Amino acid sequence: MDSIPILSLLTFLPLAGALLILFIDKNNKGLIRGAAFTTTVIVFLMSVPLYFYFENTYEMQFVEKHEWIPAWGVYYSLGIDGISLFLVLLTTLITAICVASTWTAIDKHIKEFMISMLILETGMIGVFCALDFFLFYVLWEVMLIPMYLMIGIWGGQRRIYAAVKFFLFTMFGSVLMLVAILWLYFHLHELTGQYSFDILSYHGLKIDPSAQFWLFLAFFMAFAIKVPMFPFHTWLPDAHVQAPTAGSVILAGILLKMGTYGFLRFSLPIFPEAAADAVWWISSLAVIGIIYGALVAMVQEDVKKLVAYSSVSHLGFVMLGIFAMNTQAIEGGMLQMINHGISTGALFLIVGVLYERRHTRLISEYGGVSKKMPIFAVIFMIVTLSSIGLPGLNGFVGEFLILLGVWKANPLFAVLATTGVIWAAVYMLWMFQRVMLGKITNPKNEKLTDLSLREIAYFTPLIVFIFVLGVFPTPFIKKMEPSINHLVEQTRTSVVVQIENEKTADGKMAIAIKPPVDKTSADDGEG
Amino acid sequence: MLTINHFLALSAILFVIGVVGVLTRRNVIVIMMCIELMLNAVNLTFISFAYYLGDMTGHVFVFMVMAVAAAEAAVGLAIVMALFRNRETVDVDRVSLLKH
Amino acid sequence: MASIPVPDISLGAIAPEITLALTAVVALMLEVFAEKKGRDHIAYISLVGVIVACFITFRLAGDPSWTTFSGLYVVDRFGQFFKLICLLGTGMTILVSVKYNKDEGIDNGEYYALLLFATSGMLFMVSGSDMITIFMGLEVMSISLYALAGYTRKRARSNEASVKYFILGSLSTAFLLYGIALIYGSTGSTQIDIIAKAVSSGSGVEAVLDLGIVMLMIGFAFKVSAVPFHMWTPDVYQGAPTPVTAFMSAGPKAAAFAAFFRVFNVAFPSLQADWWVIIWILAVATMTVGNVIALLQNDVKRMLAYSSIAHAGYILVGFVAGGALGSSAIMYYMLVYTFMNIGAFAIVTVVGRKGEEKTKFSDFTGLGYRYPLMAVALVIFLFSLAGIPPTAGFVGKFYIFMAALKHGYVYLAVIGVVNSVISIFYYLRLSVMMYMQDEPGEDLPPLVFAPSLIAVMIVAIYGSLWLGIMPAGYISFAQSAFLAL
Amino acid sequence: MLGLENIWLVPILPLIGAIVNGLFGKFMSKSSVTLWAVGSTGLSFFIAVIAFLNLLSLDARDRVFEKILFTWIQAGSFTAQAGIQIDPLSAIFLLIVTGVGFLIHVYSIGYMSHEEGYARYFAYLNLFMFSMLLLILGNNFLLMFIGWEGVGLCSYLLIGYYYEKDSASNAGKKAFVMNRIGDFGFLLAIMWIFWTFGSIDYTTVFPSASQVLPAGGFAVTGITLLLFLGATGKSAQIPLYTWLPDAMEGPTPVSALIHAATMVTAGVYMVTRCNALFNLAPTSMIVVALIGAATALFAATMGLYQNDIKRVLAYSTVSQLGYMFLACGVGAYVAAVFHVMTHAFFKACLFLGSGSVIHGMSGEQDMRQMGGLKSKMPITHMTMLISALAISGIPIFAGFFSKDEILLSAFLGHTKGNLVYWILATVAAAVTAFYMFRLYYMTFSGELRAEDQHVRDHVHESPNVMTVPLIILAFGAAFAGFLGLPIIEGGHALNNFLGPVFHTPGAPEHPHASLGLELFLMGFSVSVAVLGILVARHFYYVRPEAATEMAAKGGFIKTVYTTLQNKYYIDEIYDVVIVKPVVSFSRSFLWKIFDVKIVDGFVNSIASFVTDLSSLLRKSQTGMVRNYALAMALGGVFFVGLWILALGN
Amino acid sequence: MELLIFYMFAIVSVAFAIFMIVARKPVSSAISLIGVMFCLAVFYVLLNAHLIAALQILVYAGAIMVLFLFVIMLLNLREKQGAISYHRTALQLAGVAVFCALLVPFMSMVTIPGTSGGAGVSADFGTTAGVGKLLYTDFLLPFEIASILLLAALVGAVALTKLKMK
Repeated sequence: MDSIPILSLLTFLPLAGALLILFIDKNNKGLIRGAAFTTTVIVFLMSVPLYFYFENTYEMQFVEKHEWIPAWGVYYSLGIDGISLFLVLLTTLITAICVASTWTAIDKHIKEFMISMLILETGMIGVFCALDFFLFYVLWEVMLIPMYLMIGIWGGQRRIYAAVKFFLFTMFGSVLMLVAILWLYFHLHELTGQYSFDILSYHGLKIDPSAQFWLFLAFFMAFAIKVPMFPFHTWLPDAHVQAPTAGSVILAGILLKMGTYGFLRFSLPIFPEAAADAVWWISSLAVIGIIYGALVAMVQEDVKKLVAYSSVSHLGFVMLGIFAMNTQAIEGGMLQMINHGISTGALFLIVGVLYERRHTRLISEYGGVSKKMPIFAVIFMIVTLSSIGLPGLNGFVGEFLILLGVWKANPLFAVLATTGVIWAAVYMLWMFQRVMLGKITNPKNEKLTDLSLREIAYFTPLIVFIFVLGVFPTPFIKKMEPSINHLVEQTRTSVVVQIENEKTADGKMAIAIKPPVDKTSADDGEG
Repeated sequence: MLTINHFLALSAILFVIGVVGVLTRRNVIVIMMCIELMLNAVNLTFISFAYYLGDMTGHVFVFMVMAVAAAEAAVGLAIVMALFRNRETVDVDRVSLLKH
Repeated sequence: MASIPVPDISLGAIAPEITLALTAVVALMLEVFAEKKGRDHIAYISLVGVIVACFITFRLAGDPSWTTFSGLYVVDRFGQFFKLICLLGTGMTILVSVKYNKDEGIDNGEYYALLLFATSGMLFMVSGSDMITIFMGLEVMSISLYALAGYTRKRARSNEASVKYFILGSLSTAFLLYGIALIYGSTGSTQIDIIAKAVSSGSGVEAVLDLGIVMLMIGFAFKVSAVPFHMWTPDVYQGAPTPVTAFMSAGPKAAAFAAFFRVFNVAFPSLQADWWVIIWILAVATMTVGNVIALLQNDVKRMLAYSSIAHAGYILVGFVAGGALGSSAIMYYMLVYTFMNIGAFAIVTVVGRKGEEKTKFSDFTGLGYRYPLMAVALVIFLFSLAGIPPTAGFVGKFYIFMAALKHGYVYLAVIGVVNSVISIFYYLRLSVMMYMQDEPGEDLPPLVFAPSLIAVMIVAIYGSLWLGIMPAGYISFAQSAFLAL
Repeated sequence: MLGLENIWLVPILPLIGAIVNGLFGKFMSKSSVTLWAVGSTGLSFFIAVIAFLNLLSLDARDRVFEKILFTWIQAGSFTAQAGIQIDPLSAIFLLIVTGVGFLIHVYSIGYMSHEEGYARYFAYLNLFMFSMLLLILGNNFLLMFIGWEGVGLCSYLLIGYYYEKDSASNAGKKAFVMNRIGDFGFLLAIMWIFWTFGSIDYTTVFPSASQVLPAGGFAVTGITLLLFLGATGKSAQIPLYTWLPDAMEGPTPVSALIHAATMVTAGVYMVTRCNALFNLAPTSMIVVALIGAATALFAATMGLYQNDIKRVLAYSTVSQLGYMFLACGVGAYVAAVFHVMTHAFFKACLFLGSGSVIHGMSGEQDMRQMGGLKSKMPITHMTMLISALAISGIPIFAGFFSKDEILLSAFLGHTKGNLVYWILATVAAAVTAFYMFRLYYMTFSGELRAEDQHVRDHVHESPNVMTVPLIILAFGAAFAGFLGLPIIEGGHALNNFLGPVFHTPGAPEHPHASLGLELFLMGFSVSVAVLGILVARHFYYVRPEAATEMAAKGGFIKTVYTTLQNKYYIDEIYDVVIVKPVVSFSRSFLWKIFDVKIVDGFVNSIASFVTDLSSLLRKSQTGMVRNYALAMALGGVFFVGLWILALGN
Repeated sequence: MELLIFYMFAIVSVAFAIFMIVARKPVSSAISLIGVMFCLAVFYVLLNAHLIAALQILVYAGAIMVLFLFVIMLLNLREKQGAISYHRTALQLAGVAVFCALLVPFMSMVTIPGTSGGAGVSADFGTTAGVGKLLYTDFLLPFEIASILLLAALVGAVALTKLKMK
């Protein structure tokens, strides 16, 4: 396995597919779709062995490193650990499903669409694998382009506004991060005498706390916008609503995870003190996001917007978990990322199914759909339940672990966040009721047809994962645990040092995290 | 006692007059003449510096400026001719198709 | 009769300039004998001249640097790199011009001769190590450009462009010259390394020297179109024939930056602590004003003009940063900028059709599907201009901001990146037009892609894309060629 | 082979049934659906009985069996096993659930035979069995929570079974959300328990509770109150009870199984299961007892004037659940479990009986349309009569024993205010007797009042498949009480069996009363019940018009009447005080103002600021060359000035 | 004596210059400019720049200004009818005053150490021989560039004024 550059293959195979499609005649729609689908499926199949060959350590694995811009110390270096492993797998899975879902939904400019999709996949996989800041940043922004095109070309009425807003908004955050990266780059040189963009060499770097604050803020802007955290979420409903189904799925399923991934990969290990100082603020925002997202979702009239706001709520959980900074919460956060990818992805696909049939997303246009689409109703129900965190399905495990960890960090946040469980039930079930239940009142719904085999086929893997992750989450957690423990340790040791320093300095504690004194948390460190 | 400052002050005044002319006149040809005046003022500066420094680079420079001035006058007047043929005017304020 | 000492001359050093001048003369002569039709060969012969000049320049780009013509001319890698950029710009412009000029009826030798003269002026300017060389080079370049801007003389806009360019250009020349005069007066020389010695030893006359430096800066700022000396740019860029605009936005700007950078870093390094503030202000104002005004433009050429102002601002950021990294960043950026900007203008000439009737944003509606490859090319150029990876524009910006941060200009870098976000909006607007708007109803005759245009687009795509994906070689070249002080 | 080792089969079998019917039910014949559904439940019941016998055969102290199947969640120090635990408490519940569940499955064959979603129904029902059994058999809190939410889900699905009816889907949603509010507490309690004990396994938590948590401390009170919040949701106690009456929108067997016999008692199971914790928290005990007693009376009064036969039973269920919590609150856990058991029999029987009536009346649920069914549906009539007597607490019937034990415990209880609870509960007993017999008389005596001729013609007794379960349940309702004969010392079989489970540190002493007091209290409660029955007989049998006359008189009586009929307007109050404000706050402030105007508006205003700036700056580009020159000159002056003034070296 | 000449011609040249920018007719402006140029030639003589003084008359006054006059005549230009705008003149004078106030003080700060009065200039300073020698040795390069410049200007001027566009 080591001899094969598997990560490069995964990253660039979609690009190769895109090039291939470039040479297919644009009227040969079947071939285009087939080529795209085959590519994504091959990529998915190739990514599956990663899971099995992945060893349970926190070390980066499947590492590849080649010189790229030696003058700057830029390397083309890829590798995955327990944190990125699942995001890569999620990406390959969701993309394949997305391609399958666009079979009939996208009927104009198919060639362009598929090329965008494949380029997007390259970007996404690359972002999760990149171990070099430069490479990371390049891919991080590369993804914006196909996503922008997807929203802007194949989107709804206000697609241009949404696409441009999406692009500018996310770009704004990332450029500040760019400045921070460059600052760090020279700071690394000052500290160690070497010029390097290697991400891992920044982990545990002792950066002056006052500088950390600004750097953390810059990274925070990039990631918080991507996540999106509460006050930075405004691009999301627009982008989601206007994007075509596959775009929304990718956006919700994967792109949002890049923000949370960023926090795990960069913000916590590089700026542990600043992160610790920010815990209260970020957790508050996350909690507000959870409740706010849910309440606003509840009153939406557009299904897609509802799901979009629900993402704000769900991602609030992830953020809360990450900033609880203990093993359970971060693992929960990771699981929640995967779960959100699957369930919200599935929800968007569901909305897509409806939209494809009725060309409206207004909840009031529907009602009683169950009668006409029983199989669809079952799938919808399962996904809904997964989304509201029913135990036994995937949503629960993540949410529970997050809340568990948060309780330890700060019970008040845990209590407030747990109300999210209630709100989720309210808005999801209300939506389900208004769309699916009751009598058919709108005659247009009389003609609805149930899912086709193809549609069932692409929902199936998602449903399977909804159950598998709900019932057997441990194998997944085990793979990520070493990395997360390592991360927690990294964060904690520097924070402990800082606390001691502050104690000696002015004799007061300014940190929201407790040092590892009690038995359970000591266990956490060792995993 | 005649000092370099006299010459420099004079050339500064002439330069300023040239600038003001450029800013206030609307006739392209007059504007061009104002620019010539500015170049002349600069020449005076060069020559005075050259004299007081005892260095002839200034003279060479003035020589070149004259060449430049001639070239500019040639091209500039050609442009004015073309403008006049197109627009029947040499009023720069009326040459404002391109804006914002 | 006093014997005249044999001057210190190395014609080899100015071989590229000589080549260009000779080629220009050849072009003029060919014009006399050329047929009414089938006169593309003038363009291609000019191109050959440019390529030969390129080769010579490339061969000259060795270490260490040396001076000739009694210290008026310097051969160093910094200069050679910028010369290559200028030549690249000229070469691409020639290719862009072929078809355009035929449509416009201006496909004559004078045009190419003027291009080549302008280029040779740039090369002198870039390599000048004396104010007088720089000034003369600048004037050769400017005078040719005044003529070129008004080359389609029947067209009112072209005419207006040249009038404006001429008046303001001459004004700026006067300022520049006054600056040189004052510097000369206060240091006793026009040679920049001697000036440097005088300045650093403090023997100069300070007040007048300062005034001279500012005047000089105004002159250069005008040429690189830095705010508030930028106002000619949009009007001239919009009015001039599109290939000329493309030309003006690349080579002359690069040459002006090279001279600007060289003069300030060689002659006044000891005053850097003072003048960086002015450049800083210029950089911030230039980026911001350029980008902000570009937002609401409706004409693509004019938008690109404002964008070029903004890009001058980014380059000024590299200028402020200075040092090896700053200078190599400017070099790399200029190189990339030449590719992407001329590429974009090349497409504007295609879409603009005969007589440049279609350079409005709305004229790009739906092109993404009717001419997919061309649209993709334009999108690449635009994204590159916007600085989005994996294009070369990104690496260029990265380089620039890297230089800024290396020297601690954090705010400048932040302002820069925020500006680049603003800029994305108007670049995106064009892509929105091409891909996201419904196609217009009216039937227009199909666009014509001459082979020369395709060639230039390929070159530009190569530059805008490959320099972003695999920039290592160019970066190490640029870094080895930074201005040795 | 079928020993305790294989106890995991008990929940798994219905799950298999659920999966098979859920996935393939649409394509299978009705009989094979039935076979899978009922067969799996029956088998599960069979294994449960054997397991129970196995458990009985063990020594009283060793009656705890635990089996770990696999590790469900492991994250850092947190571990949640998927493990099965059976002890006397769960064994009792196991039998009730599988037994009653099996009977109701059988009954459903008949009741649901004409329904469209037959397979769907059984899939849900089997899934419910699975969840409920998981709830009971899980060896840790999180597993209980899965079952807990699982049953909530099934309840939701089954209430909304007739999803085309808006009222049904509303009721389902209401049930789910109300339950979720309770679950919120439960979930927090689990976290609190974990970070206190470092584990969520029963076998770790309960034995060490008294050492880890100081009695009456903040932590244990908090944990137990949160747990009880969970219980109020699931078991429909004040203030989260309103979903249960609405839940009657579901098919009647569902009401019998889920909303009477099993799921709603999950709260009781949880509280009794956590007795080790509750015992340490006297404050929580008071809360439990008070809420229980209050609910018992409050719900009973709401049942007084309902006309829907199932709603009466629903309020009665809420009320009876109140009794159970009262028992828990005064520490009489055995009595609580005893009442769960007897209640399972008589309430399931009553529901199924009402189902039979509804079935016979072609779906009519309004008691004002019924009457005189005694002769037309004799078996139903008999079984319902027995159950009504049982619920009213008439001696020898099961309800008498269990309810009496609760009343006695309340009277003697150590908890503060026990007499208040006793009074509340006794009054509730009288009310219960009244409304049950109101139901009985309105349904079975007198003349058939149905207006629809079609209904009148088709009144018929239900098929055997429905009546046999009724008879079995009625048998239980009649005689199950003898398991807990209070008078004969040592004859309280249930007490002996469950004893070890509740002998945890801090458990209250079992109250001892003199035989005389016991007999007096017994007599008192019986006479109160008889009084209730007699009043009901007067108004609804002897003089049926009296009730309507009284109501028609107006004034205070009328007010009381309408208030009761409208259930004290609690739903409306919730709607006005909570639901509507939250929705309109979310819609008109959070979304339309905060999100759109402020958050989004801020971003958009930045954009429009930049474009405004753009159009302003554009104006500077006048096209006038002299202006440009002026700008250059002024720029020059500015920079010269800057250099001289600010930078001058 | 020199000072007197300087002041005399300085006043005259400034007066011509001002008249150039206020004059209503382009021809008057041109004539005024020629006047300024003659005055400058005098200063050049004062400053030992004999070659430049000669060129000033020949090239500037003789060639360039004639070109200007020629174009003015050719185009038969006149400014808008009417008297001199006193408003504009006032503005112009004010502008001149303001800018002079800004600029001229700098010039009084200049001190050339050791060479005040240009005492130490060599014999061929400013002579044709002196300047010519420089031009053909040290400053050969700009001299050559000037040839390109003039050719370029020529070509440019021709290109812009050729009557026909193909």
